[in-house]
Amino acid sequence: MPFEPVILFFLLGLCAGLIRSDLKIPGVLYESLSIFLLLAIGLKGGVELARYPLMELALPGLIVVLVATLIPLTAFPLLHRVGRLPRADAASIAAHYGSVSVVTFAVASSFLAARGVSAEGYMVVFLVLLEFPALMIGVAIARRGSASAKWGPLLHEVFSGKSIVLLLGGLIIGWVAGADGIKPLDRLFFDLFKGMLALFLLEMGLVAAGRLADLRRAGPFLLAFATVMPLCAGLLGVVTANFLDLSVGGAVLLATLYASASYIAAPAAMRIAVPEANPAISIGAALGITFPFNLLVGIPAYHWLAIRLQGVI
Amino acid sequence: MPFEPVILFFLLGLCAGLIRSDLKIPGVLYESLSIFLLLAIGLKGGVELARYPLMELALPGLIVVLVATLIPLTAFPLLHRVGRLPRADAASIAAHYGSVSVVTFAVASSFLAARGVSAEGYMVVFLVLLEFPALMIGVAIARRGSASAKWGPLLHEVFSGKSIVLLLGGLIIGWVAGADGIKPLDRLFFDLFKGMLALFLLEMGLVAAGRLADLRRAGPFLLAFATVMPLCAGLLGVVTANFLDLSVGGAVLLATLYASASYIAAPAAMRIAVPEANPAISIGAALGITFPFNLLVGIPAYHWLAIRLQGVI
Amino acid sequence: MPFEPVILFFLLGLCAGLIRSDLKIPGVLYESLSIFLLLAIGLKGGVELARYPLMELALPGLIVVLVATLIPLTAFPLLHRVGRLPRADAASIAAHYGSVSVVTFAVASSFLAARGVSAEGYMVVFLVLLEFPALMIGVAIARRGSASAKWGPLLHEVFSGKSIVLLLGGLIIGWVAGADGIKPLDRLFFDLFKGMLALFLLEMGLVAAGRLADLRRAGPFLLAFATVMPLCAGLLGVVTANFLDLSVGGAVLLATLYASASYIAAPAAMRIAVPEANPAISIGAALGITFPFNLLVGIPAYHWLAIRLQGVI
Amino acid sequence: MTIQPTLRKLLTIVCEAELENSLLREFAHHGVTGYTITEARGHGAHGTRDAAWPASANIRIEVLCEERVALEIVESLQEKFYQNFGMVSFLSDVQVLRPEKF
Amino acid sequence: MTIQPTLRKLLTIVCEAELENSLLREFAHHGVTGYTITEARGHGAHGTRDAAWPASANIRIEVLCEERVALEIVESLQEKFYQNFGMVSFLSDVQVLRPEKF
Amino acid sequence: MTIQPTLRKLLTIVCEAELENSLLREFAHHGVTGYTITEARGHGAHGTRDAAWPASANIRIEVLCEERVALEIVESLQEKFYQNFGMVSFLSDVQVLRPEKF
Ligand SMILES: Nc1ncnc2c1ncn2[C@@H]1O[C@H](COP(=O)(O)O)[C@@H](O)[C@H]1O
Ligand SMILES: Nc1ncnc2c1ncn2[C@@H]1O[C@H](COP(=O)(O)O)[C@@H](O)[C@H]1O
Ligand SMILES: Nc1ncnc2c1ncn2[C@@H]1O[C@H](COP(=O)(O)O)[C@@H](O)[C@H]1O
Ligand code: NA
Ligand code: NA
Ligand code: NA
Repeated sequence: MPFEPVILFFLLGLCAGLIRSDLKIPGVLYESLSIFLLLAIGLKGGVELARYPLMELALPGLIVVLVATLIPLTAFPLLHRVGRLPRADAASIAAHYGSVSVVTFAVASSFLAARGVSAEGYMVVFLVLLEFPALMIGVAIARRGSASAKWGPLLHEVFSGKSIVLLLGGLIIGWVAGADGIKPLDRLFFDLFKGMLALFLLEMGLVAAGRLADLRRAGPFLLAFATVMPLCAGLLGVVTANFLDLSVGGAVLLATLYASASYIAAPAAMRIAVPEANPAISIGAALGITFPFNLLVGIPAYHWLAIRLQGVI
Repeated sequence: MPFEPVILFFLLGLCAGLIRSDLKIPGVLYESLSIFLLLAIGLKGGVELARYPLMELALPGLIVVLVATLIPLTAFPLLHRVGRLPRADAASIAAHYGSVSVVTFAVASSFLAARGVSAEGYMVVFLVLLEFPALMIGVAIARRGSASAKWGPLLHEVFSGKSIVLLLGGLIIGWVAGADGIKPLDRLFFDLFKGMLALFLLEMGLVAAGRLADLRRAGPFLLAFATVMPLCAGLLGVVTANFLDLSVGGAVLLATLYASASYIAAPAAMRIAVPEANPAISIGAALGITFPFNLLVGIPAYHWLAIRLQGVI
Repeated sequence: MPFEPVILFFLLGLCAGLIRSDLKIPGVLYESLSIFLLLAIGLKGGVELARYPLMELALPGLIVVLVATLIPLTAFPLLHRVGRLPRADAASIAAHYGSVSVVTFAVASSFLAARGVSAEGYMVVFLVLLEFPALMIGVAIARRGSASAKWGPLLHEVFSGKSIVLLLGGLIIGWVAGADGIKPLDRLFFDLFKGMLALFLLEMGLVAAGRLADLRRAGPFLLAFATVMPLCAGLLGVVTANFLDLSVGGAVLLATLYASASYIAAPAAMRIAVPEANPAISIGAALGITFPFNLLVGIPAYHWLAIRLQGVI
Repeated sequence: MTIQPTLRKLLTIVCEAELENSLLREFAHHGVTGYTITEARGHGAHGTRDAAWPASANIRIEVLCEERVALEIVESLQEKFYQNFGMVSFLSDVQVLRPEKF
Repeated sequence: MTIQPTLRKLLTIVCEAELENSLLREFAHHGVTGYTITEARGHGAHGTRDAAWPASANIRIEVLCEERVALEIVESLQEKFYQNFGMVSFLSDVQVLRPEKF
Repeated sequence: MTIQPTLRKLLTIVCEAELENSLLREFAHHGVTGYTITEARGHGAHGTRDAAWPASANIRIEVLCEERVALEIVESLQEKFYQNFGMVSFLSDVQVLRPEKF
């Protein structure tokens, strides 16, 4: 198959939502699954990380983050000037696309594993690093000129947010305990990972189905943005990965991080920090279009790109 | 042991309920477990199905469904005329017994697996097919003579119902992805299946305990019906299976499908379509008597019957 | 590592709570995990128990329970006279410390398993036996002199309480089904046990973080009590284990049972039976201090003690 | 004080969870602009409903609306559901800020 | 308009989840015919109760009944529980259709 | 009858779950002594909020307080949140036993 079987669960959820099935995933199950996935990704990354000298990651990490800031900084003027979206909405969407989607990352990892393509274990560190800078940029843009910016609560909101705490916590536990210490937990966190991802995607499909209606109001510009932006960001990711001498697998994962749009951390942070932005638009684009687009088209495309461009730069 | 160990969990739940323990399975856990079980059964069936040419199932499927209609069509006059139950109640109970219990089916599969008896993989297709015709029949009987029948919403209710969506969705995903594609999900959906079934049975025991009180009002006729009906339907299932040249395992599963009474899809559908039927009676009989009866007596009996009657027809 | 990696999850939860992260474990997940853990511990014990002649456990069981009564009977005067706590509070805390913490027991078992130290399989029976006598003693002390004691509801509350029903139910199922009958359930109940324990500890960390504030009001006496009491009780456990000729592993587990303070059964029972006791104090001490103390210091200490004192008595 | 609360009716309905869709259709039919639902359990003439599984779960629905609409809905509920379903409903007076919204 | 709403009292109690059984006994004792429970969390004189685990969960119970019964229950609650438990209760006037039911 | 219920206001707010912390800060600022929260879903001018995931969950908050405080809070909510957030609030009269508590 050109795409991962877990994606079929997303499509099942989407269909169930569209035919207005009475299938409902309890909100608590959604929360439990997202706790599981974030923790498991962190743990896995932490175990891998133990193999690398941490210091050597500092420079690549900085580069990955700096390059990533191009995404919201390009997306904002595009959305605001060309797309004529209000400043707040444009800034909020830019923040969503600048941040990352943990589940898209997980699907890309599965995609690689199924094809036997290995990737640098420390990509999870980049996942953690990329989560928040774009949120800061989005808020800064949205508030430009207004004196009322309160950064303290926002910084706290982001750094103490569920996704950072679980990813980073998992990372540290994995790193401290090491592969041996984690071994008794493998049965839950690693063996069941893909099945849990499938259940989560089923739920995401149901949620996405409910978001499609919002998109009709969004207009064709946003639809174009939500598919072209990831492709460009994915290309940027592959190029950056080549510059950093990452493997093909690493390039696919970095491309996916750049290309994906956050819908766990970003919606929560933007809702409070930029309240005048309409969440239906940003979530509709990120979850209704870009998420399935990356699953079905993006990841295979980044893989194709990564193979083509390998060694070019 | 003559019965499956998982049944002990049902008994534990039943005891806990009867001694009024403060043990409560959260409703959300119930829903999560039922999503898991329905999906897992569908997936397993889908993987098995990939081995058979689909077309060859059309005729047996039709026969299995047609024979199954005898169950509600016999049950209704029995309940209405002999048992003197009001039309709506008799029709609703007939629908419950004509439809199938997914969990009873799962226990029967476990029962066979523990004895090394194999069964045709496509039995899950019959499970899906048998779920709804009886519900239609029940509604048709209940509404006979009344002009107010609105079939549209009912059909939608049934076909977009949670259990059909998950069973059928799982079936299709399993069929499309195949054994290899599903492999990374085995750890969750197949390896944990029996444990999850045990937890679900614990919960069913608690729920059933709460239903026993309703039964006192139901009277001796319903008690007799709830034990004799499954035995007759089970016999019908074994005979039909022989006619279709199914294996002993297949005969046990078909007997279980015929003999079991639905308590997931049927209660929801009947409540809306035949509101004047008292759900305490139908659920009390299906869940309070027939479900444990099948677990403890029925399944071993159908197995015995299937061995005896093998090759007779 | 000197302690079990699962403890890192407790620390993660504690940190998340202290930095006021928005990470929240849904209450339903807490309940589901505790159902799982109690049942799994019971099942494991039941399977082990099948290897021993039950009658031989009667005398050691009696001794273990009788010696254990020393804990609340010593703790009460200490708390009431020396610590100057009101009678109700002193009695309630004594009951908490006389009873046992199932999760601490589970962590101690993990600790032993990771070090390849084996223990008598029937320790779970002692776990069940030790759960409630202290609760009775606590209530008896609290109510001394008052005529209003209603023992019926309390006894029902304790014996039909969730933790007893699940532990005992699991024990019986494991015993009846035996290792072979339980085998298909191993994948859920045994393989995932440690991972589930890790998730539960994450939640306990979050809960404990919220309890630390209560402790400030409690004063230095209670802080000292909550660390010295477990050490003394642990020593008592090791000595009793030696007297009963238990292995080193058995001694560690018995020490842990004596040293740990209940926060599942005891809070619920005390709240109703001794309503005038302030739950913030007893739970704060048991969960805020003694629980982490046992995880980090106690269990390794009891292990050290058990090795030192082996064969001394 | 710049604000002037206006009186509206709060209609609260407690009923079997399975009725949710039927009630939402009912609301739409009466031109209701919003509602709030919480999960509930309880006890009444139809026995104890402990929400342990879908068939025994209740929901509690609140609708802020004009008295006339509230009474119309209640009348319609009484006619369609009171006989066959576990259901209780009651009205109370509440003050709102944006009367045009309800 | 064919319906004639009658006045009844709605008694709402918010308290520690552990009190559920005690309160149900109380209701039975006062001849209450029904109640509705939702899970809740909150804050009050007894600190924050965030429902993260059973010991910190609240419930919110509603009882529709006659004023006399409501007052009797409240009085009894005050006597038995107010001192030692986190508990708040309040009464409001509501209109019901089937006054004989409550 | 030994008890003398006193009138207080019950302020009920239904809003997006993400506002919880902001509202609690608001309450603290107005000197509120307690509140009760239940999880909710619903529908209104901001569309359907079905609580399937955090971004579409509502909460329902109740605050018992004096009329003056309730009006102050409502005014402050209107100013800060009504424009950008899904939010509905209403006031009702309730009787409490311990007026000094609220
Ligand atoms: N007197 C009452 N006070 C509060 N809620 C009630 C009352 N009676 C019934 N209910 C609720 O309404 C549901 C249906 O009531 P019933 O139709 O009487 O079975 C019950 O399950 C309760 O949740
Ligand atoms: N002023 C208030 N308004 C609304 N709910 C309250 C109020 N005070 C207390 N509560 C609720 O009642 C519970 C017990 O209150 P307390 O006894 O004051 O701790 C709290 O956990 C809250 O859920
Ligand atoms: N008329 C209404 N009656 C009851 N609840 C409402 C009403 N309108 C809105 N709500 C609730 O308030 C939330 C926010 O409302 P809105 O700002 O209109 O989207 C909705 O999601 C509903 O839960
Ligand atoms: Na991105
Ligand atoms: Na059947
Ligand atoms: Na102890």
